[in-house]
Amino acid sequence: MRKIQVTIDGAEFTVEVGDLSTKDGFVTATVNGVPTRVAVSSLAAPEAIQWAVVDTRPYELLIDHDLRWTQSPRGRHTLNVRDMDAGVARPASTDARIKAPIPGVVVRLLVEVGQEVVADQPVLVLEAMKMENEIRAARSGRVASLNARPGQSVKLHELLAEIV
Amino acid sequence: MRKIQVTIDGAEFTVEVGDLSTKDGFVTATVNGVPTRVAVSSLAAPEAIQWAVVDTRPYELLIDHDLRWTQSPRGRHTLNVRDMDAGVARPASTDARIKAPIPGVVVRLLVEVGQEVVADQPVLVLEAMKMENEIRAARSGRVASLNARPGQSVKLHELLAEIV
Amino acid sequence: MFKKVLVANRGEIAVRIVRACRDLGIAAVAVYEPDDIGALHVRLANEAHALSGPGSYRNPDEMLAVARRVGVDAVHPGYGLISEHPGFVRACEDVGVVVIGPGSAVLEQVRNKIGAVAQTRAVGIATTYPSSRAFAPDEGAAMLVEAEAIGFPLVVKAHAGGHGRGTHIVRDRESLMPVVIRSSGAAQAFYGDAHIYLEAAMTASRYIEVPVLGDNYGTIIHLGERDGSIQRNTRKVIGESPAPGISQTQREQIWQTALQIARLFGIRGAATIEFVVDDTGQHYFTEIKPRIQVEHLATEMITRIDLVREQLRIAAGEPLGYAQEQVRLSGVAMFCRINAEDPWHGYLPSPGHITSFRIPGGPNVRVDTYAYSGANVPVHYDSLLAKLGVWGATREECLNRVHRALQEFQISGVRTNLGLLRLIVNDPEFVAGTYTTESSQRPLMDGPPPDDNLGDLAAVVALAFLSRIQSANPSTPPAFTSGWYRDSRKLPS
Amino acid sequence: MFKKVLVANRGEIAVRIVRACRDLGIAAVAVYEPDDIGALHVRLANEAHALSGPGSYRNPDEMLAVARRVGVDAVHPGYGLISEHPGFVRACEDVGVVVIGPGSAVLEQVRNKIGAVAQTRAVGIATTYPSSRAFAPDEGAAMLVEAEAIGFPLVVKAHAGGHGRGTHIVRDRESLMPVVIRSSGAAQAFYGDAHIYLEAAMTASRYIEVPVLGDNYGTIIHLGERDGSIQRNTRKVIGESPAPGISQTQREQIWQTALQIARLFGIRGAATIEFVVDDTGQHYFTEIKPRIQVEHLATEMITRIDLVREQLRIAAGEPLGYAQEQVRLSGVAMFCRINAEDPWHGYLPSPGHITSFRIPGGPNVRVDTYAYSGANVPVHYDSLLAKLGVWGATREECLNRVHRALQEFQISGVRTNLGLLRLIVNDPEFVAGTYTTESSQRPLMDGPPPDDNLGDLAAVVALAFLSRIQSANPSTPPAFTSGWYRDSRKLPS
Repeated sequence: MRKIQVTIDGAEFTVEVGDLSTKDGFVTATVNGVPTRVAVSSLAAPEAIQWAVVDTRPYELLIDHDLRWTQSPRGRHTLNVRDMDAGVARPASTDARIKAPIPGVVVRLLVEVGQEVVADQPVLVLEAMKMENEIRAARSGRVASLNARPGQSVKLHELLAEIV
Repeated sequence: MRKIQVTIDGAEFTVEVGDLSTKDGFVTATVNGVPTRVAVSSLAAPEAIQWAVVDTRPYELLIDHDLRWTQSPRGRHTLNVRDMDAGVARPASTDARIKAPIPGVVVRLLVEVGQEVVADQPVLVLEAMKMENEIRAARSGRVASLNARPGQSVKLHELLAEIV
Repeated sequence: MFKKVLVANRGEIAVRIVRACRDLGIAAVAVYEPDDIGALHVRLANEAHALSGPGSYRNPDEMLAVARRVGVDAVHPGYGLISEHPGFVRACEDVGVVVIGPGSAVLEQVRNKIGAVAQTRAVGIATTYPSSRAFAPDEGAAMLVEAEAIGFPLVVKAHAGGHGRGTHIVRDRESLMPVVIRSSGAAQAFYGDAHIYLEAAMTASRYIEVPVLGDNYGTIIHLGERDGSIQRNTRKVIGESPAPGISQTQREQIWQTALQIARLFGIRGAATIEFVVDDTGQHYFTEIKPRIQVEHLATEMITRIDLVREQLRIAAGEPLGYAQEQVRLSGVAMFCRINAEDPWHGYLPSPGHITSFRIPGGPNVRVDTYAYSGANVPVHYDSLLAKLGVWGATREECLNRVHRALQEFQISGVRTNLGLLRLIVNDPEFVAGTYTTESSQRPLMDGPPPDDNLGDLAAVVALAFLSRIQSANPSTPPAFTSGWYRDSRKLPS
Repeated sequence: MFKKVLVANRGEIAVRIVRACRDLGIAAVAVYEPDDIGALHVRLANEAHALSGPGSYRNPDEMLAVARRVGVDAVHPGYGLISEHPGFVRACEDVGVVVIGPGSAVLEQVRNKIGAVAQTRAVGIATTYPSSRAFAPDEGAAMLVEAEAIGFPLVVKAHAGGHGRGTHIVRDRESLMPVVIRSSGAAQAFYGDAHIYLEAAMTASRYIEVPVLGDNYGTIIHLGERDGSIQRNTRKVIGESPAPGISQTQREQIWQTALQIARLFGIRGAATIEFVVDDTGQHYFTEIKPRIQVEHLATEMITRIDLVREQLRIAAGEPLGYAQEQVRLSGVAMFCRINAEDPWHGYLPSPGHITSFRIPGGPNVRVDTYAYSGANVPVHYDSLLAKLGVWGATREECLNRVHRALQEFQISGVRTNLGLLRLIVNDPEFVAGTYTTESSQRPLMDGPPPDDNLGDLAAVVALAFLSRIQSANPSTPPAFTSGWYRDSRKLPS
């Protein structure tokens, strides 16, 4: 029995999950004390189209790799998940590294090494798909390194800067 | 330079293939003495949708795993391929084993062990997808083994019989 | 209007009904056998209930139990499975659940093909000329008497099925019994009923069918006519509306006959009145199909009427709301059945995992399907993967577009009949619209497709050969490496 | 009719044009930058020619060279890229290659927005009231003089773009220059041209646009009107035809004005005449878009006219062949743009590999796209993935269906705006049809979707959490694990 805390759009749920390998494919999950039977497609694949049947209610969902959000056919929800026994949580605490979220060309640097920045401050501008995209700091701190020059092409997930 | 003989619907072609890893992705293939430039998707995956551009002519194709046939958007062609240097050929010479082409239930056996059969003779009837399907011998010979009983469920590619 | 409808089917028709319900704001309730839990009709429904196990889709008792437990207003059984099970319809009627279909009384009338023909002929409508009753295969003496009365040549037909399966011509007295044995065996295998009947042979030139809609207030309209003459492996894989080979006068006469027959049987909802047209242009009633059909796709495209929606509205007691004059038959539509089967290996069905599935798009192209990239084609059910519908302002436009759409349609992972469909729409008789029922007998699959550049294909195949030798992987399943597959036969549904 | 047409574009519009060519029996010639060789428009074409490298789709000289070398009769440039490059059109005309579009003379007239408005006002048609000319950002003194003449409040607009980008209101003399600097910078970034112009402010209530078709023989018809008032991130992501918020009298007046303007400019082929309607219901001409548009999908569905086909026919010198009275505007159609972008992260574009792509089907749903499961969304080009069109006999039917279609549309591997579109069609103002240009300013993305059962989602997410911890794989790319992305801006096309 695992006990997971799931916060969806600010609403908190405690989910107790029983045996994962049942004969009929349905897992028992008790949500805030109410038991439900849940059948799901393979949920391990991040951001594939997933289906689930909860009791008699069918769903299709996209679930973010880092469990930051889930998208149902009706809309989108923000998530926060914590294993109440093991202490593991998703999304993980904010990373100090700023990586290229898409491949592109660095247009402008907006900070210098050593400069103090606050969370949400623009750090550089990346051009991709006919758009100029401002890349911002996810947390406050000091710019420890800047690994990109204007005009430089960067690959997906390439390290652009570090904030310490 | 590899020299391959390809027979399509009875028409023979000698194809000389040059360097496979070119800068621009186009490979030079000389067909019956006429050079063409060929770009293709990854052809290693059998029976996936493949694209090719030969000179300026685009194609989409399904190519059978065993190179017995190819299906273009216009129709279907039978194939026979032979490496003129190495002597490797596809399709490989007819197999002695009869395997289940689809999963299903064996309905009737039409031959007995030890019986002589001719190519194309029905060997058993397999029920699948609401159809009774006659499975026939691919070559003439003697039934060396029969690995299925009426009423038995068989899996895809399960060995049903051997003809020696 | 209904609040909640049980969709008592699976596959593309279940998806089609779920869509029609949602487009009307009705909650759609799906059912699934355990293997089918991830299927599209379940994913798209508002509510989904598990059935007990394999075979449950065909179990009228279990379906009725779900309908009562869930508390639906109505059940839509689609086609096949339990859609024409008189016991199911009657049991639903007894407990006040509406079955979207003709009602048990009409259903029993139209399912008796000999009776329906006799009833129709009695009011002066030309029909085919069947024996007075159906026969079990051991009633040889009685059959001979009827055969002499009908005269030779005659046709032996399965009593339970549609035209096609189990149908054989008999030219003389001596051949009768051997043909009966063959037909009867096929009928038992296809429809689970060995009864056959006899019918006077006629030089059937075309099969023409007229879809009709009738409400509870006496309005009955037709929706043009379709040609269903082209069959392969005894199935209609392609058809069109309007029928290309008949004159406007013939067309209007057939419509009028169809309306007369629909009124005679008191048709409610959607049904199709079927005819054969002989080589002199005369039409003869054969039977009534009282259900939604794959072929209705073409009718929906020339009328822009959503026929599943109309079924739901009529069953809910709404008046049709429009008259014959308000139905606009516009342009030309063709439909194709895309089956998971291999026409080059005796139509062997092809279950499996769909690795890619790219459907055609653009104007006036429609695809109804339960399949998608990554979907499974289960081994237990019918091979119908998808219906393709194409519309054009003229037949030429429609033809060009159906060519294009079939070329764009690409499926891998399972075998399909797309290659055969491409050959049919390239066939000169099909292009000219001069085909008859005889055309389906001609082989299409012998010659190579005319406009492929074989030298180019040789180059591509040589590269495939080299790359597969290099990446040879013994774990790749050696599908179809041996054995030949012929004479697939349909089992009772 | 043409024998061979060069499709001088990529993505969904190239696929759309290839389809229209094939439906007419015209050979379609595709071009591709090296990265795009496996793209759908190449696969579906009859012939394909490589361009020299990245950026070639925008290179008019290279495109003309291909057209001449291949020997095409005509070039269809689609939208964007070189579709409104006057130099390209003139160069093609000089060598006798037909460009499917308005011709260089008309193109230059309509591209000059201030001139087009002045010319229209000169014949007595109400227009917006722009400054007499465009200004470079350093012409402060001249701008002030004009601003005083127009009066405050006024609007600063980019001279090169459509409405939206670079548009800002100025309430007094003092704010003029700061706003001009901002607008001008945006105009430079979006359209590659820093010129701006001034326009009298009006309480624009709706953007209404009228698609028209004109042939070479004096026939000009309209195809109803569309509403284009809903924008997100300064782009029209959804629209409908007919416009829901105007009376039949207004509608007919706007059509008549549009036809008058189309005749004034001598429109050939397909074009759209755009208006703003103020809160008193008066309409004012703003500009002409002389090309095929994504929005035309809705028009095609209410008229059943294939507009790319009509462009080809008209350019080939065929008469339109029908008059205004023969155009039937039937039912209601909505269109959606499906973009590869993340509305929850500042509309950051999302290139990548599409791992699954399941498009909606059923009656009266159409999807035009270059994408499929396994396709790549390249990083170099626009984020438009697909156009969705939905038709219904009534607005209510259309609304239900667009809901259903957006719920069925599932894409994974790249981020899309499907979630945003689902919120828009759930918005009470959209459902009621009472939206105005102001509606787009309201945030939609704050609250949770109303009808999800959060407890169920919690159960599913808990299971996802457990299965991902178990299958934790360090090689999984940690996409989006850090950094925030805001204020994406469109670059000149």
